Amino acid sequence: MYSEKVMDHFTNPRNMGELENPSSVGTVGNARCGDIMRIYLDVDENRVIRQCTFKTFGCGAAVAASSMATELVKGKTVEEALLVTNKTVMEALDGLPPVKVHCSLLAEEAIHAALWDYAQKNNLKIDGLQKPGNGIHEDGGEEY
Amino acid sequence: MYSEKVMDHFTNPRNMGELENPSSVGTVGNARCGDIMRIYLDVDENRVIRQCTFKTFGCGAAVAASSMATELVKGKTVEEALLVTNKTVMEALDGLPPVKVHCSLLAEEAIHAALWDYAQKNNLKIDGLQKPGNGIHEDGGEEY
Amino acid sequence: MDKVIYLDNAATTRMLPEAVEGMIPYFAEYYGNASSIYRLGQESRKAVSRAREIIAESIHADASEIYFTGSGSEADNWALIEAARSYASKGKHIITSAIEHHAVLHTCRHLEKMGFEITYVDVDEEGILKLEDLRKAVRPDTILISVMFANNEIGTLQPIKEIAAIAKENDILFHTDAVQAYGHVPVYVDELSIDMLSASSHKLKGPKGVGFLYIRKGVNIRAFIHGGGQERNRRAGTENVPGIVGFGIAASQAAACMDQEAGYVASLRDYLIERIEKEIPYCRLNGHRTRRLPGNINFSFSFIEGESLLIMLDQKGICASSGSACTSGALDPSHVLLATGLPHETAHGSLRLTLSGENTREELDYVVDSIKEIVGRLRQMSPLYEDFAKGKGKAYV
Amino acid sequence: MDKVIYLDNAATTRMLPEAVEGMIPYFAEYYGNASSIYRLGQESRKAVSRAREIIAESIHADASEIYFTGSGSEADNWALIEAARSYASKGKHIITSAIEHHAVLHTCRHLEKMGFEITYVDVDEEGILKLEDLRKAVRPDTILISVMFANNEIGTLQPIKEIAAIAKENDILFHTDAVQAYGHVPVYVDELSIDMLSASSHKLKGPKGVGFLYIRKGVNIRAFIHGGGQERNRRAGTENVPGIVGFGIAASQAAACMDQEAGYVASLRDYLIERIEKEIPYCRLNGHRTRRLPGNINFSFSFIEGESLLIMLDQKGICASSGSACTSGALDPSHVLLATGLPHETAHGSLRLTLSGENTREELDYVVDSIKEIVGRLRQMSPLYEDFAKGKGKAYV
Ligand SMILES: Cc1ncc(COP(=O)(O)O)c(C=O)c1O
Ligand SMILES: Cc1ncc(COP(=O)(O)O)c(C=O)c1O
Repeated sequence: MYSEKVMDHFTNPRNMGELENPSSVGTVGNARCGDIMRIYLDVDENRVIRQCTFKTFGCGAAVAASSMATELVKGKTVEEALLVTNKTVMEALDGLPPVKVHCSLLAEEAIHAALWDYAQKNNLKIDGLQKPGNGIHEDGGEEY
Repeated sequence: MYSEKVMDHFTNPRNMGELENPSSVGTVGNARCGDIMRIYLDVDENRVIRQCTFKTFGCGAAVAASSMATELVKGKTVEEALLVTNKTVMEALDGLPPVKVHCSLLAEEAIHAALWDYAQKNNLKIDGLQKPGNGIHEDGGEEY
Repeated sequence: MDKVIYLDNAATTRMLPEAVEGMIPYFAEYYGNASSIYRLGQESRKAVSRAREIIAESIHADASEIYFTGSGSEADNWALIEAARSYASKGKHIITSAIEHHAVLHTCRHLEKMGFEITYVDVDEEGILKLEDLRKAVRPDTILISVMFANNEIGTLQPIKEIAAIAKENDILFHTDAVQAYGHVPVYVDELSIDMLSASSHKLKGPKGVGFLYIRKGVNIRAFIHGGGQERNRRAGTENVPGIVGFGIAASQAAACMDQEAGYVASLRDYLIERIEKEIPYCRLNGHRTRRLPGNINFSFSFIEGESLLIMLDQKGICASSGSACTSGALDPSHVLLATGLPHETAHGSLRLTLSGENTREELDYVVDSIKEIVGRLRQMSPLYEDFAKGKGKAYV
Repeated sequence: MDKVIYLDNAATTRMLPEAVEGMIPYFAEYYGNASSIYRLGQESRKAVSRAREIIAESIHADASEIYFTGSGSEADNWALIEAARSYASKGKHIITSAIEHHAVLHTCRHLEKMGFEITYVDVDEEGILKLEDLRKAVRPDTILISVMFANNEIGTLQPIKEIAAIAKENDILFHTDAVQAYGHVPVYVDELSIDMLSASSHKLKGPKGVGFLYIRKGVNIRAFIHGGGQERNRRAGTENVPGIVGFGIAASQAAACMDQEAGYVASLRDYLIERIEKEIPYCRLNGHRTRRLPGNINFSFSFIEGESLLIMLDQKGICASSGSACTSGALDPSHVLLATGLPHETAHGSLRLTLSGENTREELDYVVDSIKEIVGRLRQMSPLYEDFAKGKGKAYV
C-alpha cells in the first residue's frame, strides 16, 4: 500500500519533536478527521529556515508527509519554502495511495500555517502566502 | 436420487414389450409432457391377468413404475388389479423423489386405462373403474 | 469412483491442477483478509490484483473494470437488476433473447414484476438471434440489451458485434452473458463494444463459487451486494482470495491455450457429430453447425426421453446432460430447443455432450457406440416408436 | 512470510487444515455439478447435503432451512432486501441497530432509496441495544427487525432472546446477522425464536466465499439471485461444492470444540485486557466487559491514531485491526464506537485484537509489550499529547 519511501519516513521520522524556542508554529487539521499536524520553524535573520520539526497525530501517510515536508523546507528561505507544495511532497515520497493524498495537502498547509505565523510575528508580507484554512479536505474516496 | 429398486427396474425392466394378441391395451400420458405409458393385458376367462406388459416413453422413474406396475398386477383378477394404486407402486419401489411422484400416478392410470379397455371390449362393468382421463398431472415441484 | 468419460464441461469442469496448486497457499498460509493493512493481508491483496490483471488482459479491459462475484449467476443478476435500477429514469424497456440462461431469463421475470417491460427476441432454427427482430424491438425507452455470447445448451455463438452495434447506434447499454464463451473463444470487450460482461470460473477449469462482472468505465451501475468497500465499493464481502487466485490461473491458461485447444476440441466435436448423424437414424443436430462453441454437441433423438438416456449413459461411465445442468431432472423441456422450433416431444429427447481438451477420439468412439445401443434399446421400449413403425406416428425431426 | 502473531480473527481466520484437506478432492476428483444426474454429480450432491445437515444441526434447524450463499454479505443483503420486498404490502418500516455491520447498514440505506423507512435503534455505552427504544420504535407497519448477534468491532453480544420476543409479540419478522457469533458462541434458532440468520464460513476457519442464510420454514421470502433451481429454487448458481464441504467441516469442528475453545480464548482475552488496563494509561476498553465474544478485545488509546499503531504492530509481526477489516484504511472513524458515545478523536485511536485458540499467553505478553512501546512512541509524536501534557487538552477517555 505505501511506497518504501513512505514506510522509511514513517518508521524513522526525520525532525520529529518540539523546537525549544521556535520562530513560529503552525497547526492544521483536527482530531475529528483523524489528522493533526504541527510544524515548528527556526528561521534565521536571512529568512533561511535553519531547523524545521513536526508533531503529527495521524496515519502512516500523515507522519511520512510531515517528515518529508520538514526535510524539504529545511535550509530554504521562507519564500522558497512556500514553493513546497503537496505535489513536491508526494513526489519526494514516491507517491501516496489515492485515499491518502489529503495527507500531503495537510503537510503543505502545515508549512504554510507555520510560515504565516512567522510572517505575523515579524510583521512581514510574504507574496502568495494566505491565512491558513481549517485544513479539512473532503476527498473523493469512492472511485466510481 | 433413485432407490436401488428403481434403478433395478429401470435397468432390467420386467415385462417390457408388446403382447401379440392382447385382451386390452391402455395408453396414458402425452409426449409433450415427456411421459407416455402403454399397458397390454392378457386376461383369461376367470378375469385373471395372465400376462401384463408395457411400453414407456419417459424418465427412469416412469420406466421403473411401469415395470413394477406390471409385476404387481400380473396374476391378479381385474378387480384386484384395480386396487393397485400409485401408492402401492411407490412403496414397492422403495419410494420416488418428490418431482417423480407423478410417474407412479401415471402407472396407476395406465393400468386403469387397460382395465377400462378390457371392460369396454367385454361389455363389463367393473365397480370403481372410471373412464381414464388424459393422464396429465401438474406437480408441485418447487418446495417453498 | 470408477473412471468416467466426462462430457459435461458446459455444466462444470474438472479443475486445472495448476489452479488447485495455486489456490492452496491462500487457505492456511496467506490467509489474510485482502482489505487489511498488515503485510499478511497485502499478500492476499497482491494475489487478487494479479488475477484481476490477468483477467482484464484476457478480455482487453482495464483491471479497474473487473469486479469479482460469487458466481456467474450473481454477475448476470447484478448487471440486469442494477442497470435497470440505474437507468430507470431513462426508460423501463429491456431487450433480451428467448434462449438466455435462466440466470438472465428469471432475472427478467423478476424485473417484470418490478415494473420493467421485457422483449424476448426470437432466434432462428439454428439458435441465432434474429437481428431484424432486434432492430424492430428497439424503442426510445429501451435502456438495456442483454444477449448471451454463446448458448449453454446448443452452443450457438451469437452475432455479438452486430448486436452491440445496434445497441450503440441507439445509445443503449449492452450486456452479454459470456459464461459459456469466456475462456473458450475470443471475447474482447473493446473490439466488440461490450458494456458489461458476465463470466464464471468453473466453466474454464477454475474453482466453483467465483465469477466476474466486467463493467465498462463510465457505465453507471451501483452495487448489487451492499456492505464493505471491497471491489472499489461495488461488491461487498470479504474477497474470496483462493477462489480468485484459482480463477486467475485458469483464465491465464485458457487464454494461452485457446487456439490450440479450440482446434483440437472442435475436431473431436465434428467427428462425433459426423458419426452420430451417419449411424443413428431420426436424429437432429441442434444449433448451428459451424457457428457454435468448439466443445458443444447437442442432438435430439426422436421417440426417446432424455433422462433415461442419461442414466443409461451414466451406467456406462459417460457423464452427459440434457439441456442445461440445472434443468436436468426438472420436468420442463428446454426453452432453448422449443425456441429453435423443436416440438415438445422431441425437445424431451435431447442430449448435450460438451467436450474438453482432455477427451480423446477413442473415448468418443466408445460414446457413439454406447449412444447407438441405448437409443436402440429405448426405442424398443417406446410406444411412440411402436406407433411410428406401424405408420401411426411421425418422427418430428 | 515471517512468523506472525495473528490477532485479527474477526476479519478472517486461518483455515482449519482438516477443512482444506476435505475440500481438495472436490476440485479435480469429485468435480461434478451437484445438479447433474450422473453418479459423479451425486457425489457432489451428497457432500453438499452432508454439510447442510451439519450446519442445520449446529443451529438446531432443519436442513431444508439452510441456503448456501457466496458470502455473509450476500446473506445479509438477501434477508433484508427480499424480506422488505415480500412484506412490503404489510408495511414499509424496518428496525435495525446503529451498530450493524455495513452489510446490513448499507443495505438499509439502499432500502431507504427504495422507499422503506428505517429506524436505527441506539445502543448504550457498552454497545448493548436499548430494548426500551426498540419497543418504542415498533409500529403497525414494521415488517422486519434486524439486529446483529454479536458486534464485529467491539464484540458485544446482544440480548437476542429479548429482541426476538419483542418481534414475535408484534408479529414482526426477526433477522440476525450472526456472522461474528456463529461457530464461537451457541446460536440456536428455535430457542431464540430467530426467523432468519446470516453466517459466513471464513470467520470460523472455513473457506472464504461461502456463507449461508437460515430461513425459517414458512417465512416467505423469495430468491435474491435468480436463475437455476439450486438451493430449492431460492439461490441460483452452480453449487460451490468444495467451499460448502469446507464450511461443513469447519462448522462441525467449531461446534464440537466450542465450549473448550471459548473458555480458553476468553481467559486469554481477560488476561490481555487486564494487562493493558494496568500498564497503559489513557485507554478505554470498548464494548461490554463480560457480554462479549470470547475472542474480542477493543481498546481506544487517547492521543494516537489507529493506522499508525497498526503499521507499527505489523512491523513487529502482529496482525491487528482498527474497527472492522473493511474500514481499516478508510478515513471514517468507526460508526460503532461513535454510537457507544466515544468522541471522534478517540474513535480514531482504537485497536481491535481478535483471538483464536491458536494464540498463546507468551504471544500476548509480547503483544502487550509491543503496544506499550508503540503507544508511547506515538504519543511522543502526537501534538494532542503535547497539548495534554501542557494542560491544554483533555484525554477524552
Ligand atoms: C457482523 C458481520 N456481518 C457481515 C459480514 C460480512 O461477511 P463477508 O465478508 O463474509 O461477506 C462480516 C464480516 O466481514 C461481519 O463481521
Ligand atoms: C450461459 C450461462 N449463464 C449463466 C450461468 C450461471 O453460472 P453459475 O452457475 O456459475 O452461477 C451458466 C451456467 O450455469 C451458463 O451456462
